[in-house]
Amino acid sequence: MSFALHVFSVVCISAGCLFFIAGTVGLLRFPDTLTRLHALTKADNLGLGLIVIGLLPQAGRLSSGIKLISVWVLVLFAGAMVSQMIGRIARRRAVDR
Amino acid sequence: MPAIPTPSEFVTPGAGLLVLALIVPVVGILAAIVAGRRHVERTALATIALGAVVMIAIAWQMRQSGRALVYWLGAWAPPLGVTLRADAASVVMLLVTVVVVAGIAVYARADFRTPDELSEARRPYVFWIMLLAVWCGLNAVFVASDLFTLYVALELLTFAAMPLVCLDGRAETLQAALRYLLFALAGSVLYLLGAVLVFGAYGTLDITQLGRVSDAQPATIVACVLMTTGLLAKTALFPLHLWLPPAHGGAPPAASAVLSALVVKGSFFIVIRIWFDALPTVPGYLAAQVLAGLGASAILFGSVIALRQQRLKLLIAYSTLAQIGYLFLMFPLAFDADVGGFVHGDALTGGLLQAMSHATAKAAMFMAAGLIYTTLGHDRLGEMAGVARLVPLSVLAFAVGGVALMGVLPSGAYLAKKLLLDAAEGSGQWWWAVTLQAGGFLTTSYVLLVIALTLGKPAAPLVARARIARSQEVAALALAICSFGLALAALGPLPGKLISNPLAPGALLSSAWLIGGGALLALAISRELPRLAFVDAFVAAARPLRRTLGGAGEVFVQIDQWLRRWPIAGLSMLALLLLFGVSIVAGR
Amino acid sequence: MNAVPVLDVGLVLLTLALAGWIIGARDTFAAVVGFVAYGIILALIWVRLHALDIALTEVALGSGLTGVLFLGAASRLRESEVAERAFVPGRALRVLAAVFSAGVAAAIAMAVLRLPDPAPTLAPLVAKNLDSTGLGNPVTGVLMAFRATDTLLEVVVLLLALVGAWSLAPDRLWGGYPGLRHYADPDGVLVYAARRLPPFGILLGLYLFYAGSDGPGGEFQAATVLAAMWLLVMLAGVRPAPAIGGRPLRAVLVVGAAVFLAVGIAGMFTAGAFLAYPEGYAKSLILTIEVVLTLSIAATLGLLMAGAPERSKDS
Amino acid sequence: MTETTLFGSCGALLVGLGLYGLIVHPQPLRKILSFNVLGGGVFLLFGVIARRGAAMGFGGDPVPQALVITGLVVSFAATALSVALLLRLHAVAGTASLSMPASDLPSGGASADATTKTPRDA
Repeated sequence: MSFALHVFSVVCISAGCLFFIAGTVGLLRFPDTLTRLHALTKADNLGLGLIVIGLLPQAGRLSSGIKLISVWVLVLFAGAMVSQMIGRIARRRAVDR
Repeated sequence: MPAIPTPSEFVTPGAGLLVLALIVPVVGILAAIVAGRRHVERTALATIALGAVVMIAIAWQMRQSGRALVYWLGAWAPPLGVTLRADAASVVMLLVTVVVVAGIAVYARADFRTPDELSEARRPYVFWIMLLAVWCGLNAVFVASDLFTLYVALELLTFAAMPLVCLDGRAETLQAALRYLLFALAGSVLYLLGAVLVFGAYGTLDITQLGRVSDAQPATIVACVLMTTGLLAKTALFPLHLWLPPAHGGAPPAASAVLSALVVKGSFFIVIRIWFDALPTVPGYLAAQVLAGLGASAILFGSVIALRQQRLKLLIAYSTLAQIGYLFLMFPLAFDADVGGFVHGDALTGGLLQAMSHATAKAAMFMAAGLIYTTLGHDRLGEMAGVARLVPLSVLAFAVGGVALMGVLPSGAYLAKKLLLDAAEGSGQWWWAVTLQAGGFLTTSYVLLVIALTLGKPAAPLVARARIARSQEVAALALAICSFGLALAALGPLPGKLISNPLAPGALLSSAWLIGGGALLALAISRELPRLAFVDAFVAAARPLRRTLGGAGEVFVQIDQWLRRWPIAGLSMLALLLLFGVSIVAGR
Repeated sequence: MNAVPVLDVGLVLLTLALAGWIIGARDTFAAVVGFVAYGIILALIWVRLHALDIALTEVALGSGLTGVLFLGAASRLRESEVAERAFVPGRALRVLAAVFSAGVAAAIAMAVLRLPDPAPTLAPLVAKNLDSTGLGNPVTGVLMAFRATDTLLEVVVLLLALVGAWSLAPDRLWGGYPGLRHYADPDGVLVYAARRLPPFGILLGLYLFYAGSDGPGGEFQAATVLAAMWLLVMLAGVRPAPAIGGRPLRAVLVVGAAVFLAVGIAGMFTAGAFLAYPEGYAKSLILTIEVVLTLSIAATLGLLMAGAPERSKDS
Repeated sequence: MTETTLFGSCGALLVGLGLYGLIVHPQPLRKILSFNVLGGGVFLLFGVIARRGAAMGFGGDPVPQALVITGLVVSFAATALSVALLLRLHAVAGTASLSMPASDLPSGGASADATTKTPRDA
């Protein structure tokens, strides 16, 4: 059982890391603000989410698990908000130009 | 594991008064922030009055017990807790500070009154709170015996001083304030780094404990260098003075008095604490020569540039630069080769006396300059003729303060000079004796210049542009007179050989010699000259001399401007760090 | 070399690279973004150094609030930046500065590496005396008991910094509203966040405070989170920054220091020394001080972020 | 190489970088940023010294750790005050430069007017 949980963690965290790498590459390589945002949010939402899911079996205590999930939820919230704001500014600049 | 030093001193009776010295101003600050409106001034004055009582009680307690007062805050013994400790040096500084603060407060009442049509005004609110804060920071510096608490006190002092610099909100003073703030912050970070290295080496920050265990090892040498240089940047010792002239010359007069007379003494006092008490055997003879060498350059540059000024307040600001240099001359004289370190003695007493005399005298001079400014509507030295007749008390206050700085009998500065000269002779360091004498002439020159300028005959009759309050003149004069008596009173009974009859032929002759030499220097170097008959005769006779020396003075002005550029001052700070490091290592 | 130092080496290289970026970047805005990252990486180093309390402070205050401060300043100063670059010192000066800085850094590194071994430490003394305070977190013990004086003075320093910032207002705006400029669209996402996020933020702040007596956390970290929430509300224009003339506001600012001072003075009579706590009451007194201190510090930090008054009190 | 060697050297290097930036950057905001880099280095050295003193089940000596927290708060206050001052200078003078001679500032120069009761506002 515990072996299966370990495997689950490793798989999830590795997948999460992959999303982070992809997101970072996208951030560096994509041509404009909106596409870069697109890459970044994948890292934030999916990458972090997978890592949190992978860590949950290792958390040990319920309170730690709740904290992990809160971290993800807060990052989701902040990420969504900031991306929206950056996107708006990018669009306004595009219109101005 | 190295043993943790055990406390060497225990709480002494009556030391609770030191807590009061610390918290009375804090209570005042908190009350003033909330009360606001017209209550700020009243709160500040009441707090200062209460503080004066506390300081007198501390001095009395000290005289009763005859030894240092020690208090463990929270009853935690060092090294875990913080100790308050007041020795003779702390007590006299506490006393002089409260006197100067009180004098400035009386003076400032007229300048910082809340206008009738407003419920609360910015300038009074900020000034009174920051006056209390400067006082609070200084008290903390004088009584805290812990390197980190001293850091917090230093920052408190910086944050309190900065708004005073730019109280009138002009671009020029805002720029001066920003220069001051950034440079002072860099200085405190260096100090903090030194303090943590000391902690890493000994596991304590308590100054008394450090004094017993500290030795010269790599960490302490680097720490000493960092702390000293950081503090010099905050004290504005030449060549780290980039912020001093604009900040002290541009602030409102009461604020200039606070900055010049008091604020720079805080970091100076911590340098003493480190060299004499915390790490006495670390810096060594050679580093002390370097330090005093900087002091000597400060005297030369500050005085010569003061003579080349066209505005009174800037002249006084440059005089502060020179006087700060004077304070550092005592370091090599206090070095005891037998002990291998710096010891409390006549040289240190001399240095502290100088600091005290400067505090009262410089406050009085800035206050007098402020009164002259208010009366004339400007402070241009070239148009000072006749001022002595217009505001005689103010000019008298300036003159008395200036004469006290010159070191004429029986001022504190005279005694300081005498103590230092004896120490220089005793230790065979004749070059510092020469510097001390030369410094006396230079100080005399710019003081005489201002007095002579105000005595001249005006081209057109002078009219007062504004009336000044009599209380302001009295406050300035009282502080100036204090620079004669206060230091003596604070020190208690002095050895009889130090005081001689000021009217005895020998003493008169030496005063005359000083004044004559100073006058000659002023005539030769100064930019503005008084409109007096003998002056015109001298100028006609000695034109080439004036051209040469005046030109040399302009070169000093140019060098000063170059040194006060930010990158150059920053480089000087780094160069000083390296220079002190090399001189400590080479000195052993 | 095992796996752990590889992580450490990576963190150090990243920190140095970011520091180089902050110093070297041409654009100030880019440097500021680098600074925020610098603070976060430093916080990870604090975790590696077993200093979780500092990690929390660093990330909230050192990186978070300071970062916001820099972002705001960078955007306001943008137009004059180009002109100021003209004053860049010449090459010789720069080389000299680099050489000297390197010399100073080398001397410091040498001093740190040659500190005595074994290192002196006050940990045993803290451990011995922590019980008498009733606290479980040794750092809180140092801040609130052993070296409480420093903390008290520090709170006064914060207050003075705030009055100093206020003092920069023009005379006619004294008593007016701080100059946070907000462009928030009333239906925009920022306003939405400013309405939804604060309850969670306040909960988090309270948690940090509650945890701080026994685990990592404490009044400074909690106050920073609370201040950040307030800042969000002010920035979004949901509740504008208050006018600085109000007495209730000023009372909130000083109440923390005042209670701290009062307990300290009471200690002179009940426990024999200023800032000593009577036996058995230490923990409850410390908690009382911390509650009001958190409130005062949060208010002070929030107003420090808001800056000097820029609109008159009548507007 | 031990942990303290690594982080200690890092702290010293950060101090060097901060000092360099503080001296050569012409823009005050960059100086303040450099000051914060410098502060980060100093605090890191605190952390190293605290870590060296780990004992009694504590991961580091709590005293220097507590000092860092105090230091961070003071450093934040310093930064906030300098930024406020900088913004005000910029609002009054149109430039925030420290290198510009005072006589070239809009309201500076010879018209120094230190004792007026109501200074002009920008």
